[in-house]
Amino acid sequence: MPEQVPPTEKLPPPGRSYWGDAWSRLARNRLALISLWVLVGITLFCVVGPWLRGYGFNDQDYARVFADPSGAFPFGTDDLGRDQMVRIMVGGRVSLGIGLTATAVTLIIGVLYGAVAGYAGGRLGALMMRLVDVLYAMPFTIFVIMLLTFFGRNMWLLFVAIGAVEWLTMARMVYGQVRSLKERDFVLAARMLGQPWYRIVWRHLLPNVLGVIVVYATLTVPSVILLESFLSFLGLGVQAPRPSWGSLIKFGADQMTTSPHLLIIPALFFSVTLFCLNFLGDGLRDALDPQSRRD
Amino acid sequence: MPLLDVQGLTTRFAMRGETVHAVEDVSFVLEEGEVLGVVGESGSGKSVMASSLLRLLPMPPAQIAAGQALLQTESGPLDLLQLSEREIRRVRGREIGMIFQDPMTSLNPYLRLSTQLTEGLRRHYGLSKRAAIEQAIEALERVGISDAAKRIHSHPHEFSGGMRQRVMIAMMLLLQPRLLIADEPTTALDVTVQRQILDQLGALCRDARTAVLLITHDLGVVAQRCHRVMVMYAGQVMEIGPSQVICEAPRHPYTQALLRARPSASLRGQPLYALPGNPPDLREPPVGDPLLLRPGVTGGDRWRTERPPLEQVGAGHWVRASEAVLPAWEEVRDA
Amino acid sequence: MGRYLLKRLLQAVVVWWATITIAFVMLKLTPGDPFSTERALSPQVLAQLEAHYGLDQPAWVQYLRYFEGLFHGDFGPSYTSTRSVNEILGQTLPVSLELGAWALLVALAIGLGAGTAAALKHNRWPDYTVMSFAMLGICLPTFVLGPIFQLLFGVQWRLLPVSGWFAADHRILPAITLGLVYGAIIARVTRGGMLEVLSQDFLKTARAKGLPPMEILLRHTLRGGLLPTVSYLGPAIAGIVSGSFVIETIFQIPGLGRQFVQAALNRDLTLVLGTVTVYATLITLANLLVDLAVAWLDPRVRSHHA
Amino acid sequence: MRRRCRTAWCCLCLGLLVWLTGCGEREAPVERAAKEGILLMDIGTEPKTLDPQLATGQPAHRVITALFEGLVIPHPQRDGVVLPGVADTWEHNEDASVWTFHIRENARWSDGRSVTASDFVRSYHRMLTPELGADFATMLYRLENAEAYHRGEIDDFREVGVRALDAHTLQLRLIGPTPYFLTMLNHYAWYPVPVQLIESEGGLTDRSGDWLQPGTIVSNGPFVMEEWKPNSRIRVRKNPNYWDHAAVALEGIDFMPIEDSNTAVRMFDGGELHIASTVPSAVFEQRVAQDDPHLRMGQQLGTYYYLLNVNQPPLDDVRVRQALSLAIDRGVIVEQVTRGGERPAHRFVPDGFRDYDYQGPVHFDPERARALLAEAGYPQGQGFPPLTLTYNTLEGHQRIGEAITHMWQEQLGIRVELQNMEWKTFLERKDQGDFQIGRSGWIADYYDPLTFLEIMISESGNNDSGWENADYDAWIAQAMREGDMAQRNQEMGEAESILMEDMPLIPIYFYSRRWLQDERVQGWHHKMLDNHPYQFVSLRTSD
Amino acid sequence: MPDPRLRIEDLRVTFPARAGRAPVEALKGVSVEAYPGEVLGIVGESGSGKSTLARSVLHLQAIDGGRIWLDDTEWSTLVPAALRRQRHAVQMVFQDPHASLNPRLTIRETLAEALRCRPQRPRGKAARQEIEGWLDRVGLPKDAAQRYPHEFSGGQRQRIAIARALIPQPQVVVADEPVSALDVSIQAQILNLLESLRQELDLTFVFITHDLELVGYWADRVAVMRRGEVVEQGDAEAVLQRPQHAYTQELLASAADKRVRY
Repeated sequence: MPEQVPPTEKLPPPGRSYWGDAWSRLARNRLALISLWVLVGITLFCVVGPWLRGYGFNDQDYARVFADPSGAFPFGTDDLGRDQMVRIMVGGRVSLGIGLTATAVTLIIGVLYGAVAGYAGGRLGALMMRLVDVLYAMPFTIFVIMLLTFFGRNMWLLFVAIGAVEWLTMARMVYGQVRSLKERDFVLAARMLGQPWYRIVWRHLLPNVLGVIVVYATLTVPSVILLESFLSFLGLGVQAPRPSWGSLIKFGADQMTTSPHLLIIPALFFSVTLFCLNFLGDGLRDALDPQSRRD
Repeated sequence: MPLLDVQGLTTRFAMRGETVHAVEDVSFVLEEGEVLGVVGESGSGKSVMASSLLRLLPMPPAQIAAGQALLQTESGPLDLLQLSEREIRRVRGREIGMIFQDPMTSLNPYLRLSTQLTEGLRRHYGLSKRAAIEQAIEALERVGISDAAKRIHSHPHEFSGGMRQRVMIAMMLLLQPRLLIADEPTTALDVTVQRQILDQLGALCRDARTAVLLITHDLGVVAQRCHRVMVMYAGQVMEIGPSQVICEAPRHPYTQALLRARPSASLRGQPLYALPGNPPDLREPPVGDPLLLRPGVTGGDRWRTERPPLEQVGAGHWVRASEAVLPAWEEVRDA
Repeated sequence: MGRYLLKRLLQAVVVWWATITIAFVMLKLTPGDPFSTERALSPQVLAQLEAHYGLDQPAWVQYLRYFEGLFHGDFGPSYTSTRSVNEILGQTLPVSLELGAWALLVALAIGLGAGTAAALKHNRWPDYTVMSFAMLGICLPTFVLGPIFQLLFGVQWRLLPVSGWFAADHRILPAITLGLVYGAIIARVTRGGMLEVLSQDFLKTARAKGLPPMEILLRHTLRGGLLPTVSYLGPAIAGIVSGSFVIETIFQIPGLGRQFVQAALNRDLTLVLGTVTVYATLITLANLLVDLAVAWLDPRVRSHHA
Repeated sequence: MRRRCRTAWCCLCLGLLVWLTGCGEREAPVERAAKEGILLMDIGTEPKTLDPQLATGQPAHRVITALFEGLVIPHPQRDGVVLPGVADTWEHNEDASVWTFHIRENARWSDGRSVTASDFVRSYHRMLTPELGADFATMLYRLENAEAYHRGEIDDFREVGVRALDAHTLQLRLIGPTPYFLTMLNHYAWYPVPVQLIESEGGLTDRSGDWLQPGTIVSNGPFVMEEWKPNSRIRVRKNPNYWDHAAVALEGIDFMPIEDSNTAVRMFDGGELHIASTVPSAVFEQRVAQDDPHLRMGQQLGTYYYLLNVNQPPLDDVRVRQALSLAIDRGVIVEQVTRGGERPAHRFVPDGFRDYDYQGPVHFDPERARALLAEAGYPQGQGFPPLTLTYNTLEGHQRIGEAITHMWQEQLGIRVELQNMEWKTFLERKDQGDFQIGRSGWIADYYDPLTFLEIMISESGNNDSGWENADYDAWIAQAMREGDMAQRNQEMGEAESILMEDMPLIPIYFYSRRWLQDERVQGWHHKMLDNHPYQFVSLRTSD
Repeated sequence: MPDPRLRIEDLRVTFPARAGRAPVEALKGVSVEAYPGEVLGIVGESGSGKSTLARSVLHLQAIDGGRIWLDDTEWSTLVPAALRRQRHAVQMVFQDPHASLNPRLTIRETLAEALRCRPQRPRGKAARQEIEGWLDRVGLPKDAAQRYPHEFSGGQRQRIAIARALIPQPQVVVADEPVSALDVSIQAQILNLLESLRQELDLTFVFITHDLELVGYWADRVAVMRRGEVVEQGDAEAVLQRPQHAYTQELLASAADKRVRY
């Protein structure tokens, strides 16, 4: 690597904020950019699609069960003659919705907990992280299953349950980051200027862990979607007749030998989304990495 | 025949469509047992130049665009820049050793010193583990580490920075190279330790008649320990010559500016001479005299579009032609 | 070291207690009882059954009694099976552990190889290929992958048994299916760890000594590069062991995961508590082992614990 | 280094190829087993116990009939017909309320001991001991005073209508005329158990089932247990002490609990099962289309229905209940949704009981449904309060629910929400009457319509609808004591017509049975109750 | 001699034991004072406690013993409310210009934060002008305000950090190795800037460094620290010309061979 190349005497034209820079780095990562656009496309497809497509997700017609993909039904129909396309759209809404909401829950709990523990430091911080350690050893998949088995399929419960599983890693990560940031000179400088603790957390610590948070969030969304699909396998997913990608894939897997498109198409949507989220996450990590800021 | 003869070394980095001209047309020779200081500010290309010689740069993005570097070995001269990967590996350590700036990161934290010290010996000289360890212990003692027989089995984190740099020196000298490249070996260390390390390095190399390429940003280090000095700026050689001469009568305006910027007790109460501005951006390398890009520098229009040549001004003393006039001291004090 | 182990043991006890208590409370709050079936039981019979298992006692008495039994190593009788919980765990746990071990082996083989290769060829085609396959492994749920493997290897080509858990060849498909997912993740983690180490200065030192690439890789890079992978093994083992029941269902493996799901569905309190305890123990143990492994690999951590 | 890598890859691929082709020649397990005379079959789920007196469900049934034998055995081919089992002859009094069985001299337990009449007496004593908590104790309520004893109302077991007249003569006194009694005896609740052994292995009322372990268990059927690996395999081998062991063709049976029916089919296709006991509908359709010679199907004595909670408005209005029923196009359900050869239900009791030919009034009539709903005050479904259809978690139930709620929406304009509930929760809710419409199903325990009709009487624990009808109860009570079969069928028909008129449950379809059977299997026929005496089954090898 | 502006008496700081390690006494009773308008140089190698001393003065590090006086105020025992009012009086310039600025805040935001620290803080346009005035004063263009730290070189960032430290109008500025991360020519720029600001604003500097040349050049008085103790202190010229303590002599000897006369 070359030694750091100092900027020229004249400053480059302003307007390239930190985020602007991050964006331009992201824009240079072709894979991440394509992923981003594909994700936007899929999201639009799922959110807007159902209104444009002339079928409801539960419109049954027994004259057209198990239709192969065709002009009228590009993705075919299922066993009740429902348009698979609109079901994939609605399933996408559910899966992406769960992914985003549960991730949001994760973020809120994990970031707050981690940041507070990290900033408090000392005994309190250590104690808070010890609790996380303890929870880490809990068989949480098991608890999620128990929760859903016992208290029924409540969407909110699902979010909370999944969020409760995922927030631990988030909290650990934010804790570690905040701990090291706290010792950074600019945080000391803020303290020197008499900034109250919440302003320091809000203005100095959180924005600087944001990169890590964003990256982890893009990786949490797929794992949440996977967990939902996994629960769908156990019949503990979202409430029928509302589909989710997980339940569509599960249904498709059972029809694998007879109507493969019922498995392949939703699995494709699912995989492509997960692929894109992962690539986007990787891209964001590179784009937001302060180290790559140097070149 | 000089031990090392470098001609027209040019190294570039291709980064995302931009090319960084890190080292441009650097030439110098190095005799056996000679200590050559390479001085320059950060970004002047001195470290890249050194790493280019051992081909330690990641390629891509780095590429050695031109030049040759002839090293005298027992089996005749070798062009370091043309050797195959396998051949250069035989040169590394065995013929040319290298010490890096930060002793905290240049030792592998996961391995015992015994492993790290002996692996080179075993590879290049085919020693048995036991023999290698004996030699390593001896080398550690030579660089001033007491109780070496016991401490050779510890891990790097159990040593202070100065101690680690000693270990690095021992590790490289064990292989008995003809040339040692020391890339800012003491920058990260405390003053008192700096002196000990440099003294030790000097003594060891003198004894073994090892040539040393000492890279530093500190002209003070150079003055007393190097036979000759090479001053680099913007990837190019500005001045090269006997260190005594350069430190007392620098010819190039940049060398002069560097020396005048140094604070010292004798300058107490007076403002320092601070060359305004920053070094040039090597993504757009200066076509002419790079010094002309600094604000306040006047004159030198002759070398505005053409790279000035190196001219001999004394015995072994070469200076890059420059007609740049540094800004007056009064202009600089309030920069 | 001793103090450290003691601390971890204490932590494990807290985990056990908390896990059991949470599970106990959850089960007590849930509707449904272990004895109900589609065919209604007469109230007398039900009362008899409850008295037999001590379910007529107040919940806190049951709670204390459970711990009393646990103290003597007795997980109690299963409510819905003729076998005791100890017996069930004794039969299913080794199966799950074996499956987990094979899967972990597969995961490590795939993950370490692919991750290292990808890191060494960073941003070149082997990197992209390997990582794309790894992503595919992550994206395909096991309940899709499993049946596909069964169809291909069991039905189409008849190379391997479709399911069951009898001979050695019964281990192959489930281990691969379960291992692939984690192999994919391990590949990513390994790649990340290796890339991190590959940028370290001490590798420059090693190269400056004239060591060949293979030696540098094996001696200098792997140890540090694998640290994140080893750390990930804790969650991975936990995931493999507690998340294996999809595989166990698809491949008809008499393991703990299936037993647990059945027990939860059947409201078999003692069996649920037993499995949950075992899981908590396994995860705690896995985390401990991983921590020890990290300490063994990283001398800095080691001296910190000492 | 690159070159070395490539070489390594080539070697690996080559090795893999060699191994794969090498394995390709492996003998299919079905073939190997057939040579050894071992039947490989799946039984669905793992039986919780194999104790005939505690077991419930089809999986346990399949294994128990291999291990134990009752007084009579079912006919291998014909439903409702029995053959001599432990008893070689029997007679009953005029009104069929007292039966005397003569136990064959050579009936033996697997430990060589004779099977005696007192084994039965003590077995039934155990069954009826309240502390045991036997699910199917009610099956024995046919015996005089059995119910009173089981409820703890009397203490002396000698008052119960079972007596060993001598070592080989068993007398059973019943609560009333029971001409169909022999078919009831096919149920494993009536099987003898090795009481002595049970007593020594933990006591009579011990549910732990220690005595069932291989090596300990003693049984009297054609096979004995060799291995029981929970959730994996139950292996039985020919019982040399079985009285008719010479006639038993099979050397043994491997029962495999395979929960996932798709897996079972794949195992069958992979040559690992002789019989895959269920076929998922998707696969069924495909196999029908392919004309798969292995596919077998037939009727099953079971009904899929929706139970209505008549205490919940608007379901308290019989017109609403009728309307809901009339709006369901059952033809569509069986043809498009279940697609497994099921038949639309026209009444509660499934077709298939001999001589019971009451024609149910259940059918599809959306016009009339709409009219009834309007009559009830909800024209076009206006003002109809939202209802919830609760089903237990299972893909199939969900599909049917989706289809039927859609029909109600289409035909009646009413909205019914689906609610997926986990099995035990669902049972508890149903038991407490905390539901509106609940998915249900019932499968015959014995070959008589009563097995269905008796669950809807007022005092039945299985009647969760809250529906009570004195006339219905009276007809059923009469049928229970009726000695004349024709008369009896008439009475049951009367009862069922009341049930269908009041509609506390909406029958949807009658179950069917689909299975895959290897061509090597001989003597395995369709039985509506799915009771197959294994001594008539044999395996043919391909050569 | 006037009364000292900053007086540190017997300052003690001990870091608690970490797992398996003994507690570290970072400061073992340090007493120094800085007089108004002077530069107090604190020299020592890494681990000598000089940074801990700086942090203690800034209330960034809890102290275990001793007192710190700022003029007549007992600075070390101020209650939070009082501290908030007076905090502006002591400010600091950090060593690493890359770490001392929040990468996510514009220069204006960073400097505005410093402005809030003043007892009477200007708002709106006045604040804007104040910030731009300061940018000019430290030699940066006006449009630097809307930029982010990563757009500046090390020297420029250090100028921003100096502006941040001076905006609150402090009486004492602690400069912890303010130039050691910079190249020689940039070092000179920053030193000149610090000196001109000191003269202009009559500041008291606590100048922490390991470089004796720098101390000799700039400090009026010197305290030499070693392992948490002050081994020698006094007038800069006196200490550097006639060092009494062996450690000071060793330091001087190490520095001597770096001296170049030109």
